[in-house]
Amino acid sequence: MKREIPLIITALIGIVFIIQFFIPHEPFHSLSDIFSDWFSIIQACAIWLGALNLVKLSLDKIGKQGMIAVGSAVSLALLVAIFYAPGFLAGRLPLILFLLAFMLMFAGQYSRSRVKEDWFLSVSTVVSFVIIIIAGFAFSNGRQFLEPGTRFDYLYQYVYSPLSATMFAMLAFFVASASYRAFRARNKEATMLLLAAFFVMLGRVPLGDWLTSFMPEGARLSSLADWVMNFPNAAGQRAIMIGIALGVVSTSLRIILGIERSHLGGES
Amino acid sequence: MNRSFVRSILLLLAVTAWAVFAVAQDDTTQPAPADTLQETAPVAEAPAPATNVRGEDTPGDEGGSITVFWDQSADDTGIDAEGITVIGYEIRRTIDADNVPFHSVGFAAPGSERFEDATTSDDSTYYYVVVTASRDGGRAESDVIGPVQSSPQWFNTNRTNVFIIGLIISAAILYFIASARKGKQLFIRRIAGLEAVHDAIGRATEMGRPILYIPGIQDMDDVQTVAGVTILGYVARTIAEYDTRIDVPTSRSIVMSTARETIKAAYISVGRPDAYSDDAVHYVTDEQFGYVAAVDGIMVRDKPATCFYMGAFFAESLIMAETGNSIGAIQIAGTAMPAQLPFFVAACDYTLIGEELFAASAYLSNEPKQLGSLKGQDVGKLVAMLAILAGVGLFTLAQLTGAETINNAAQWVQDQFLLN
Amino acid sequence: MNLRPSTILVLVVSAILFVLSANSYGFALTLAAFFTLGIFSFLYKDNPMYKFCEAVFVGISAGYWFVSLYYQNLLAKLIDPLVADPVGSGAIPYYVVAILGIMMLMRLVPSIGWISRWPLSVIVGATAGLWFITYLQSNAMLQLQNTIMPIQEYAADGSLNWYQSIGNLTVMIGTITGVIYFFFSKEHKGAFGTSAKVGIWFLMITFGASFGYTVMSRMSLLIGRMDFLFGDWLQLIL
Amino acid sequence: MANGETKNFWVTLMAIDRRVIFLAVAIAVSLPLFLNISQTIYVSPEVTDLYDSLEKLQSGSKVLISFDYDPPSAPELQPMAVTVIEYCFRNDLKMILMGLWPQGPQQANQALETVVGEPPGASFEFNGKTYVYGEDWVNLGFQEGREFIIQRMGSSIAAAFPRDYAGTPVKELPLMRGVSNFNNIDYVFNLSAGTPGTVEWVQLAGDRFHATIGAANTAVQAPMIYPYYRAGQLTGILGGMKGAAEFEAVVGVVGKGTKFMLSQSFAHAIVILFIVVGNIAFFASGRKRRF
Repeated sequence: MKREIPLIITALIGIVFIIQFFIPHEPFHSLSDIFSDWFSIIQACAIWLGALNLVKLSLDKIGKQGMIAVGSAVSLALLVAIFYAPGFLAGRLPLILFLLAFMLMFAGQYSRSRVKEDWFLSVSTVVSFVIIIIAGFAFSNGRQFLEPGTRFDYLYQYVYSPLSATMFAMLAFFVASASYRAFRARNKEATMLLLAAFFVMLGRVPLGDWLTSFMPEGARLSSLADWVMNFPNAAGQRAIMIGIALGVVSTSLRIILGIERSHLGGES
Repeated sequence: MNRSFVRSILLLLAVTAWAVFAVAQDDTTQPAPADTLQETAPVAEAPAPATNVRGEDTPGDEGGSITVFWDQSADDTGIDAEGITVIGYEIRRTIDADNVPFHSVGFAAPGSERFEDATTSDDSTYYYVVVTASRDGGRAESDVIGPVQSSPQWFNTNRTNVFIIGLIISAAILYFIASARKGKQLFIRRIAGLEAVHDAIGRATEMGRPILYIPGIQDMDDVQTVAGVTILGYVARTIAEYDTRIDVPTSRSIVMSTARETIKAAYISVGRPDAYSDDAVHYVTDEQFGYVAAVDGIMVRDKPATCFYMGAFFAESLIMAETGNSIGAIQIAGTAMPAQLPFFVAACDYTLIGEELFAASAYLSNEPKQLGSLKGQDVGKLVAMLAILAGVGLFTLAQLTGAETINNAAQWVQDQFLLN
Repeated sequence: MNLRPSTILVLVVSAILFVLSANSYGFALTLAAFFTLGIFSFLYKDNPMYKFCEAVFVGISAGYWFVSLYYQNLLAKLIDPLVADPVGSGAIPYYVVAILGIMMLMRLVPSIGWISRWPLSVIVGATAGLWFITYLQSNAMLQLQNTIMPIQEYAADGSLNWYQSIGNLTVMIGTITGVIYFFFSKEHKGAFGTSAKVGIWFLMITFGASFGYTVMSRMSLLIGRMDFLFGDWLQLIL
Repeated sequence: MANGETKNFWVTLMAIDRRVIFLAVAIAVSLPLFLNISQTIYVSPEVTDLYDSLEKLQSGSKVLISFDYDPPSAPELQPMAVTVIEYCFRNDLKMILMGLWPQGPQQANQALETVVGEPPGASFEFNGKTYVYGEDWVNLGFQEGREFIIQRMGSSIAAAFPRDYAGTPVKELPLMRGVSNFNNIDYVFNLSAGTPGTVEWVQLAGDRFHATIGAANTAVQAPMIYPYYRAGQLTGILGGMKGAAEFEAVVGVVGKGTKFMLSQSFAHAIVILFIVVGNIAFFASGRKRRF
């Protein structure tokens, strides 16, 4: 049960997707359509699982004090919710059920407080999670939750966007410090890497053309950078692509035939 | 009944509740405006009609599609041409040429000579007419053709080459796996950087500091994670002998359980099951940057002597490698993500590039299935190299000599990799 | 952290409720700027403000996915069809996948977590089946087909196009030597070893080009943030 | 002694606090935002090719624009999105917007807002013409399922996206009535920051369902995408902010891409400077490779 059925499912679905490519006739076409929809839905559940796992993990860290904190935060949010939407209680019974369930979970955790450190951060994580969920489910016009002006969109634009964009932007600083400390012409290979990087970096900004403006049109840095991108880079990428493609083909084959089972959790 | 079970049930309850809630909200549906299909009266001089119109079932499909072919109108000579300018072809069809009026099923750009009508039903027959339209509003109808009927096929012959190449590669892989399983020794070349793995573990032991192992941030369905976990097995066997501490933070819960089982197996294989503890592997979070922040924290606090990065990485590669660099750890990386390789190559002491990661995992694990696949892949690469050499050589020769037969041979080689 | 839990609680809750209630544009920008600066503060050193922003980020992004997926995916693709036709034979696949989805969530319960292998194997099997074909055709076959071409290329007037011809030669040599580098059945010795060496040079140039592009990308992101801080928020840039 | 001192200088330079580097980067990037120096932008062939392929579309053609990115990549991709939307309005092309990343549809709305100057709503005036949601453009929203969504769209777009982002059934949108799958889409424009993205669009929509595809990529992704362009699987590539600036130049709008290029120049210059100084210090200090 624990191993055989998953192996059969994997093989069956994998084979349908391969056959469907060669045999256009029914039932393979409809089957692959159904499985595509399944994939989409199960993948969504897997992401839900990730989110719930995060909450669970944070709850483990929160401990006694944190439980009170989060519990009260949620209740407070609920109170404000009722205050903001007088018809809230009548129309949004399911959400309240969810919140009650949530609070019961806290109560469950309350009795087994363990790790105390970082509880403040865990509280912040859980509270943020709950806030955006409440905003999305109760205050953003249901299915129109993405329309500009909803609470959900507000949180997206002014909390989620700056946070995620800044997280990524930090990489600019790390790139600079890494180029200073790590990018050394230690040997022939590293030197070639540096030279290629050098030309591409200069060639992709107007500065490069400005520096080589004395050269004829086709020999400026931007043309050189284009040439590097289109020929040597394309060749190297192709070698990598072909290698990886063969790797993917062989792994897929092994997975479908049940030779590779590591995704089921180890060997044996 | 344990508490977590109750918790999950409550969560599910909540989920169901939402479902009901959101469905209960009614949707506002808009009335659909009527289909507008304008008929342009021919006011200007009509262009020459399309000729030699043919229609046939689109081959190699699941049915429901007819392809219409024609020869271009004599006036279709480019958009800037003198005289009448053809702006396109309108394809019109009906189910009964005599009694039911034709209606438009689509347009084709000037210069085109085929149109695929993918809105047919396999149960009825159709008649088609191709209307050439000029810029001034002139229209000319071709002869009516039909009846044509669409039907599904049992094999897409356009894809025979993909089928054969796929079959050859699969057969090679399976053959080598089978022969490796029979105990045949398969040669794999030495991979620079693998010796360093051993030295790096030794260094950590000498310094009495832990080893940090990151198996990438993707789930177990990614090939690279599989390779990363396999290499972890080898590393774990060595540290079990040396009694060095290892720390494996993971960003996926399934990777966590797989890694635990792998390390446990390694400790058992060197006869020290008692020394194994689940604490070596722990789940952090699925969130990319949350995970990196946690790993950075571990690095700064525990100061591992050696860091391994083996698996699929994204933007976090640089943050990790840069932090590892700043604490002076020996770093060995392996990934097949082309965008992240430069950072590993520059910031780590050794890097397994692309497929080397898979080869290293085969080499170290010595598993027949991995060694055999690698051999099978090499067959694929050999075919690729020979095809390039033969094709390019023949094409170049054909151009130099102008010989038609050589050119045809080169074309044949190239066509084997064509997609339809 | 010396603050009392209750103090922090009040702060956090009021701040977030404020977010929910306030819709004023200026306040919103300041809020966004607060989170931007909070993250950047890490560059100086690790600090509580950064940790707070980080924790909020983790929670918000998990919640964001949670809500989006519910409306756009689970509701539209699973619940709607089931509500529309709960008893017809067309509903069977939806019931099956509903069960599979619940099985996935069962991983939250360690004792019966193994059941999640069923839906997982749907994911793994579908990916394996689709990738087998797509990688074979798009990454291997089509790339080969396009490497196979005459080396010399002529311009319209019949003269040799050096730029393109040298490029074609480079692509051919680079692809073949690169593939040789990834060939594992033969020791890198002699002519084969030399080819592999040339292959690694091509790979290094490729990585260099990637690096150059990555720098460009990362810097763009920073420019975007700076533009936000100085332009949108402080209104210093006209 | 003198020798020892020089060595010390280089060693100190090598061990410089990285916060100094951070500060230098921050200044190099921010300062040009306040300057107004015009730079000539050279348009590379891959951008010209993409523009030419768009020019071939007749008015009324249906363009599918997939927003496969999130706010972190917006500085690079948002200017391209804005330009392509403006291009479609100018040339009377119908737009079908969607996202394989959850944040995509919202980025699409923001781009529309930038072009129109106000939240687009159900209809709006632009250049003296009225555009109506559902007839001139639709936003299909986001679907989870990575490349399987594209695969599904190959047989039925309405099955892959049962409802648009506002919950209206897709079948009720006039624009979508004649659109069953990629056969009815004249052009696919993909804005991509990773996976799923251009690779998946090429592999499935392009190679399997024969859609014409143009790609806009972050600079990180672009080098991986070039082989597809070389092989003719893509009509063209816009790579990173430079690509955005070039695209703005050929289409003839002045947007953020062009504006940010000066900062980009400065930023590249300072990174190159760091590499050069770092290497000089490395060799001058006589440090050996550390293993």
